[in-house]
Amino acid sequence: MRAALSGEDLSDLPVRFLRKSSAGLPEVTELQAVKHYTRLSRRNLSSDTGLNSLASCTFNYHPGAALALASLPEFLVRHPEAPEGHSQGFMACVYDLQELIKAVTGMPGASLAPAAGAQCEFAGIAMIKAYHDARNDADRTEILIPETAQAAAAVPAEMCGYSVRKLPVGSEGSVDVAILENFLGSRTAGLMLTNPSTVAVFACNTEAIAGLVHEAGGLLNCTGDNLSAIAGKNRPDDMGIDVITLDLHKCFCAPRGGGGPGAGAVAVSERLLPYLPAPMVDREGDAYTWLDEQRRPESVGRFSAFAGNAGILLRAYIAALMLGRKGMRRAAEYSTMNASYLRRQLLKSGFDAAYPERGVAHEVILNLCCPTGEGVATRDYAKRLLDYGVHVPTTLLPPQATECLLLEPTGAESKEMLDSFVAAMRAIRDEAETDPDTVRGAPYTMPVGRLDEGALVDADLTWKPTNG
Amino acid sequence: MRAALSGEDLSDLPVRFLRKSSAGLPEVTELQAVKHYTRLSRRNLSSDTGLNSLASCTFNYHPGAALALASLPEFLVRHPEAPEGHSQGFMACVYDLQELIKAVTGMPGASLAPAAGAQCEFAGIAMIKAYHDARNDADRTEILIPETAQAAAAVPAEMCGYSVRKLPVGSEGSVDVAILENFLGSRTAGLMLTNPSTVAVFACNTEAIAGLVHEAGGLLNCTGDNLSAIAGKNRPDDMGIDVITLDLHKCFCAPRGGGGPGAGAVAVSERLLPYLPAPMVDREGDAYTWLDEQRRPESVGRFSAFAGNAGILLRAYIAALMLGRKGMRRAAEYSTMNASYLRRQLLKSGFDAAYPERGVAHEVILNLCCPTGEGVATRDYAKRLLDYGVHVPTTLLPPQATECLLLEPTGAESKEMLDSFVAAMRAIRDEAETDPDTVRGAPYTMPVGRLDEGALVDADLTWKPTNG
Amino acid sequence: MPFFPHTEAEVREMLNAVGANSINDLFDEIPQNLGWGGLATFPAARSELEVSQLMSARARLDGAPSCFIGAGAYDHHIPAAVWQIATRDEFYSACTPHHAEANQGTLQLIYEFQSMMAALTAMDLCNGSLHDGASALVAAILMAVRVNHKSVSRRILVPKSLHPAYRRVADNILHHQGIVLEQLPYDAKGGHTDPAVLQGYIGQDITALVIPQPNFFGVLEEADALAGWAQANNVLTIAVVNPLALSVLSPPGSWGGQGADICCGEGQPLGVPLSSGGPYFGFLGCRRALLRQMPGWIAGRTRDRTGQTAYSLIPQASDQSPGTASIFGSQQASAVTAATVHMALMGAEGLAQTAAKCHANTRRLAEKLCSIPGVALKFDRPVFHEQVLALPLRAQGVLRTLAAHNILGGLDLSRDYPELGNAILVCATERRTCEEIDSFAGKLERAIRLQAGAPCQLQPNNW
Amino acid sequence: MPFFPHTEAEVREMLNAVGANSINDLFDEIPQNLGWGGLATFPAARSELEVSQLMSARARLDGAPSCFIGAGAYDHHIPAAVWQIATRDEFYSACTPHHAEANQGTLQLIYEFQSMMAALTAMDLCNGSLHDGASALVAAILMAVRVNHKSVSRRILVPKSLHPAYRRVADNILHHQGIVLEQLPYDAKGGHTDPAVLQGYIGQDITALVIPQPNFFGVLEEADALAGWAQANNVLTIAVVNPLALSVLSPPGSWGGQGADICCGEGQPLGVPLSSGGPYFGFLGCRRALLRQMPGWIAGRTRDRTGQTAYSLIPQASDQSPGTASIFGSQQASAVTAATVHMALMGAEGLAQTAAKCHANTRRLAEKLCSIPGVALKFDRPVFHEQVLALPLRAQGVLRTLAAHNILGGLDLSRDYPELGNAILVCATERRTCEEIDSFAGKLERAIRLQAGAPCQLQPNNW
Ligand SMILES: Cc1ncc(COP(=O)(O)O)c(C=O)c1O
Ligand SMILES: Cc1ncc(COP(=O)(O)O)c(C=O)c1O
Repeated sequence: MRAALSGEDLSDLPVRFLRKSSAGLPEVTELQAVKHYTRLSRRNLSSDTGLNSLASCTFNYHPGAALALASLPEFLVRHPEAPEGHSQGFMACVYDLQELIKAVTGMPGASLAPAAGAQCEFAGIAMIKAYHDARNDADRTEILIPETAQAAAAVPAEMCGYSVRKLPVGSEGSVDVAILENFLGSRTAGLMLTNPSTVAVFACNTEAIAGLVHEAGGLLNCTGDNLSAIAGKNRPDDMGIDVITLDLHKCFCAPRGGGGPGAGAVAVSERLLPYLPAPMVDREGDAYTWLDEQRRPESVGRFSAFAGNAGILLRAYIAALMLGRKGMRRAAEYSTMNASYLRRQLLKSGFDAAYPERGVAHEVILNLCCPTGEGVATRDYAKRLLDYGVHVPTTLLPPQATECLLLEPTGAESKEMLDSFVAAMRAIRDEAETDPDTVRGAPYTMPVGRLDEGALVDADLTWKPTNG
Repeated sequence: MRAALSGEDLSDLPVRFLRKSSAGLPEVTELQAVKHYTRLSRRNLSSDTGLNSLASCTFNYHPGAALALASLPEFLVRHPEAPEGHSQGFMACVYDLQELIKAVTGMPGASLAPAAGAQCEFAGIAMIKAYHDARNDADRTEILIPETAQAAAAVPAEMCGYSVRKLPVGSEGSVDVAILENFLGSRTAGLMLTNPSTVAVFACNTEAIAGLVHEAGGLLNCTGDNLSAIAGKNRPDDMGIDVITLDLHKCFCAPRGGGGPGAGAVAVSERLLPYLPAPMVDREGDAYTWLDEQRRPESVGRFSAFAGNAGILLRAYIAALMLGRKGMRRAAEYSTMNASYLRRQLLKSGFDAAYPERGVAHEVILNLCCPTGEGVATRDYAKRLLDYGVHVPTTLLPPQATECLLLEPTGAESKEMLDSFVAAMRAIRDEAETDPDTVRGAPYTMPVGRLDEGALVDADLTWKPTNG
Repeated sequence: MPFFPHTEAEVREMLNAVGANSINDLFDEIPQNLGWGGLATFPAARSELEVSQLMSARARLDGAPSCFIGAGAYDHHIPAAVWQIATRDEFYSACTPHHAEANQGTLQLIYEFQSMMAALTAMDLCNGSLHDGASALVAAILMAVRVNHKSVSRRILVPKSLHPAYRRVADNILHHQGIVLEQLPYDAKGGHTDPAVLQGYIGQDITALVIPQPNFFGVLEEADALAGWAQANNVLTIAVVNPLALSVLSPPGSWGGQGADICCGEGQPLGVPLSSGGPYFGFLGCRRALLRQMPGWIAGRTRDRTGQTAYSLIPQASDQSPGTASIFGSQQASAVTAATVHMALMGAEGLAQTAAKCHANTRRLAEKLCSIPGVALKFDRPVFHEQVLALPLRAQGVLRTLAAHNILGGLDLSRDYPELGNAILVCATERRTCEEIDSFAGKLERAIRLQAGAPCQLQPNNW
Repeated sequence: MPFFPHTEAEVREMLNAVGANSINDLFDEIPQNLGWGGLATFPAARSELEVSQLMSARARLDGAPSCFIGAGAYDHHIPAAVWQIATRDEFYSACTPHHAEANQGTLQLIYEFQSMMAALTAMDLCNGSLHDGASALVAAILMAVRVNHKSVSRRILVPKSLHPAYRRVADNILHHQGIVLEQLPYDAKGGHTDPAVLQGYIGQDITALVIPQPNFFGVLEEADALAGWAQANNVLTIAVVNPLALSVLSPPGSWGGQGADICCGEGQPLGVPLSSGGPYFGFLGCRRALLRQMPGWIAGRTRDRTGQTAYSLIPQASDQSPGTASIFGSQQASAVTAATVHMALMGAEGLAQTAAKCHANTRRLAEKLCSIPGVALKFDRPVFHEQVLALPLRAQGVLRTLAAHNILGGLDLSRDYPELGNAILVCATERRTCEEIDSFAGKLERAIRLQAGAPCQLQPNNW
């Protein structure tokens, strides 16, 4: 090892600290590596190339400018510990984005410190806890969560030491005030709401809910992942919400990136302001300063070593500026219109959608519990849809509706694309009736065929390089 | 039209100068455009993705750094008419590259003004003409060109008003001194040589040729497109050459770009120095200055409005620095070794290569005039090779050898890749014998099948936009 | 060695196979006396990091001044998506499309380019195979010489208001072939080519008339009148146009009734960065009747043997004729890729908005500058997004002062047009902000005041 | 409206289809009193050009100072090809790989990442699903709590020499669950965690011991001895490592005989730009026996129904347990893509060369700085590419002076380690040139001389 290194650069280090043999990574030319990974990339069918995605999240189109401008050399080389004097440009963007979050939510304070949705939700509960703790209201040990929420929604509450109580929902998928009243009490620390809900329904009675929760001494936490469905139509603040968490990678156009990185924002009501996670950016006159734990001693603190997914915040800020007021409103309007239209066309074609009597938010739950073809499951529809050029998640959400597709067309999708999706669904239903094996064997046009699920247990997880 | 424009920005222009109706381009969102062109790109099988290319030119691998660094914002926004005070960085690169060209060729002067090969060759002849003109040697009206040269080689001579005389070549594809002597005389303005020749043979007798040409009062122009085959092994200057033209996009790793842009360099002997094309860069002390037509009144002038393909010059410079002395030599060594090995393996497999008794330069001419399969032509081999993952040109070069493949593996190709090419050739020959229709109908794995050549005459050349 | 994949064992194996002992054996046909050390003065390899450091330092040297120079190369905004696509490996590393089957992406893109350019220029066909605008003009003139069978003179009328570098390039290349470029004067007051000057050529054998629109001064030529004269006199019309300007200006295909015969120009304003002057691309268009004589790549929509739509290059009659773009290596394909994506992203409306914005910006600039004592418009006719201004002092000194303030305040015209006196050519594209324009005006005012004032203060009273 | 494709006619048609008169009808479930004007203070849209101008100006404000800060985020060179590939649309816009069949590229890449990280860390498995190094430590501790069935205490020994932000993050998240982080002191002379301090814990119920290598001070811990102690005392070992350093340092998989049980760290040094602190990615590795408890994505090489090789995510037991990375949205996949390409391009040798270059650069820097009177190494033990220096003056003022010269001269340790006095943590990666190092030394010397000297000159003689 040491001999290979020019100039014995490590000669001051005792041998016991050094590696005994080389790590055995591939040793290839740039051309070979570039060829290999370019080929791999082509075995992905991304939203811009092979497939249209009707996935379960409102990711708008990620504009090329957001990538280009967040990658300006000065932004890329800015060290997270750079002094404020060398950070005013970056900090101005974070500050402005905090202000935009406040403008969208109407809340009086916002922090962009959480790295993404999961940290936001943790931060939300942690702030609720901090609030009760500060008031020495220690008996509040319970967080209420509607049963329509994702399974993972309970995690942050549990991580904050709360016990989780599931709240049954009314017939239309919304929280029922009458039921809620029976669950509230002196042990209630808070209620977690998703609005529009994960079953794509707007909680019309949020104000009433907020009133009841507050009356019982609890706080209302709202997951605003789906905020882009109502942006400009409604301000969470007006509904009496105490914490709202946003996935910026959804409503602010971050790239999907094969699953991330995302970025998060939490916005809070007056009473939770002191607890917002650190760091935040403040403005004093013309200068931006960091609000860190030292300056905000009541803060629930930081959740990442530095300042969250800073580069994604820049992208979100850029996209938000380009969208502007009208664009933000359009994103809500057109995603809602697209979802309404899609549901309408599916119903017209004889498919079954959840809560057909309710208005549609930004997404559609397509119920496939009783598919017509013999032994054709929702999963088979989803796989067959790949052959028709559409990428949909299957039955991951919501947990209790196992045979359904959650469709979330963003405002960026055209009518043409929605029509062709409906046509594909009809065609697959026909296939399922006449030739179910075709559907059950799909896909056929992808780089590989349907995975052998039985083989997964034997999968190997690393190669051992021959030269290692 | 005018109404559509915000703020009546064009209101000062009389209507007769304005367009009557909009130009009728597509009007789409960024997402739609990006989707469309990303999809189109995937219908190309580039060297880094779908296909290995054994094309007729020594393009080395284009390093990612060359793109990134030539695209530094300051380089991208530098106006070609920026004053020298705002151009020292760019000019330093051009100057250094001129010096590198001199180092590779050994010639005392070089200009990077020509935009690519064709302009280089024109510049070469124009300089020869300028030289004779300056000496009032007006009777020299003839340029000699070996018959093995590309058809297009005559074009620059004709464009300079010369008549072109074809020089028969010896049995080994090289200029034969005995024949040459009979063609030289008081009408000889110059001889155009390609060395290594387009039939991939090194002209061992270049020195002797130069002597004869000079004796007759003519000058020797050498096309050095294939210079990378001998870089470090031989300096054109030592052979008595007066002009050597280089395609920088070949030996200096410019990207292929689907056919360009390229970049050119001409290097000359002492006697042609005054005539080098403009602009060039000079260094005075620490400062770089432009050598334009005003400062070089004998120059053959400029061939592009500004300074040639400047951005490609930067890429070439970057690649040259990264290659370095050893890398330049390696490029020659390994491309020659690859070509020798490839020819050897093809001969061993029973294929026929041109001039088998001669040493191989950087390329191999694979003779397929008597293919074994019935009615299977070279073109069919080339098309079938696409299915085997190889992109080769067909019979374009050299003109007299119509049933041949010109193979030019760069030094960047691995032995593995050459072996698999030979294996593919053998497989196709087997197919040609047992199932010629398969070969004649190829390719089968490309985005479209074999083109219908009969249909070409009816091809339409533009769409008419419906909103136009 | 990041470039070469060969292991030592492979090198040995390959040399064995060809019967060589060493790599040098492969070069044994090169006479020994020619020496083997040709790269002695070539520097040793540097790492990517080292080269990055060098190039970044050099880029910083050039800075990013506030640029008010146009003169044939324009500092337009390019949507980020344009080069993100054009540098996708599938385009950026694509082979020359020898095989249509394996290059459908590039070929369809060229077809789309032709279609969009035809729409912009209103010509029947327009391709993008030339190195730059000047090369395109050369190709256009050669094409005119080939196709104007009514003319044997090879005389081309070229307005002096055409870009001087274009005139120089055309002359450098064409004079050997006996092609004569005859200069048409420009009107001293209007800066345009007065159609009346053509009266003198009636009845003469003229091969073609070149019409720049806008011309080098930014001034709009009376294109209809000039083209009309040519059409009436068996003279071919060659339009030299700015493609961005065509989003708002009358296109050559409709000039003078019949339209121009040939059109050409610089493609740079369509999504290609300034980049010190290249790589750009020249475009060339013509009427249907001349189509067989168009040099360069032309892609067509055709079909494969199964009848599926496919794109292909169309073999051209002109492929091997002198002066046409060679099919080899010298295409500016990457730039054409960018231009195609650029046009698709912008749409006709986006281009027209940009054009209008540049025009308004330049007008604002000219107004500001002309409010400075001694500065005035040189020409009184309509311009498009570029203006010649008269200064009260030598342009060179003024521009140098501005450059010291990081402002490139226009092009000094004294070299190419000494008769214009202290004149500069300025342009403010849509990228120039109001602050930049104000700062330019402020600095110019000061420069003129100080420099003009200086000699006065030294004047002795007793003179 | 560059974002939305709908024509007015389509909007009408779609609204008709759903039986709405206007778009507002679609929102009629939102109570009227909640108002419709929530975006009143949201600014109007700006064009791409305008946003470019704003962002470029802001980027310029931050400049590109000469950075000698490390402290968990390192300014390494990233080969240009890395992000050229990672931003290819197929990776950059790829969906969450719900369907393995349509996401083979991402999945194979994750498999390769796991393989290369396993090679670097010598752990059986290592994935990259956490937000950053601090999150990875949190996940590692939670995993240790889950898997150490011999311990019920939830006590974790954490050296004070671990990155202070990591300690803070871990505490912020874990204290609610009764997990106690007990601080181990560092040796005042060596800056390391003396294995002797562990003697006091023998026989106690300790869940895990965290071992940073190198530690926050750059000092190398006696990892073998620390891990050996843990292995002998039923304590799980959690290694916190710098992956670039592992190209030359002994990997956690071989510490103390059995190797560490869990390893985690910050992936940023592997091709991820500093970018103000994120997005980075945290990695997490473990021994085979603990594999079922690893949170986050794990890709496996398996087969499709026809027997062809295919890649897939492997469902994990831990997927829904508290504190594990959610499968949704929160992956740092792009950064992992870049890291994978980075490792493949660099190879083990390239990484080791970079590591050695950084180390040598930092040594050179430390030598230069320590030749300034009053500046000295704070710790006497071996370090890797990072050093704590004692200054003769308050660090804050010195660093401010340096920053005014565009030099970020290290991290002031007085907030997190007041006991160290005027100490700074410096690092010179391979990107810092000799000139930068010399300039740092020169400026520091001057700053100390002037600031230290100033009061002297004012001293009255008669004191
Ligand atoms: C409400 C909701 N639905 C669905 C998803 C999953 O989105 P996708 O599968 O498109 O990554 C998320 C992700 O964060 C979410 O928050
Ligand atoms: C000698 C020679 N051969 C072949 C070619 C064609 O190269 P390709 O077909 O790879 O673009 C050229 C191009 O300039 C050339 O100069």
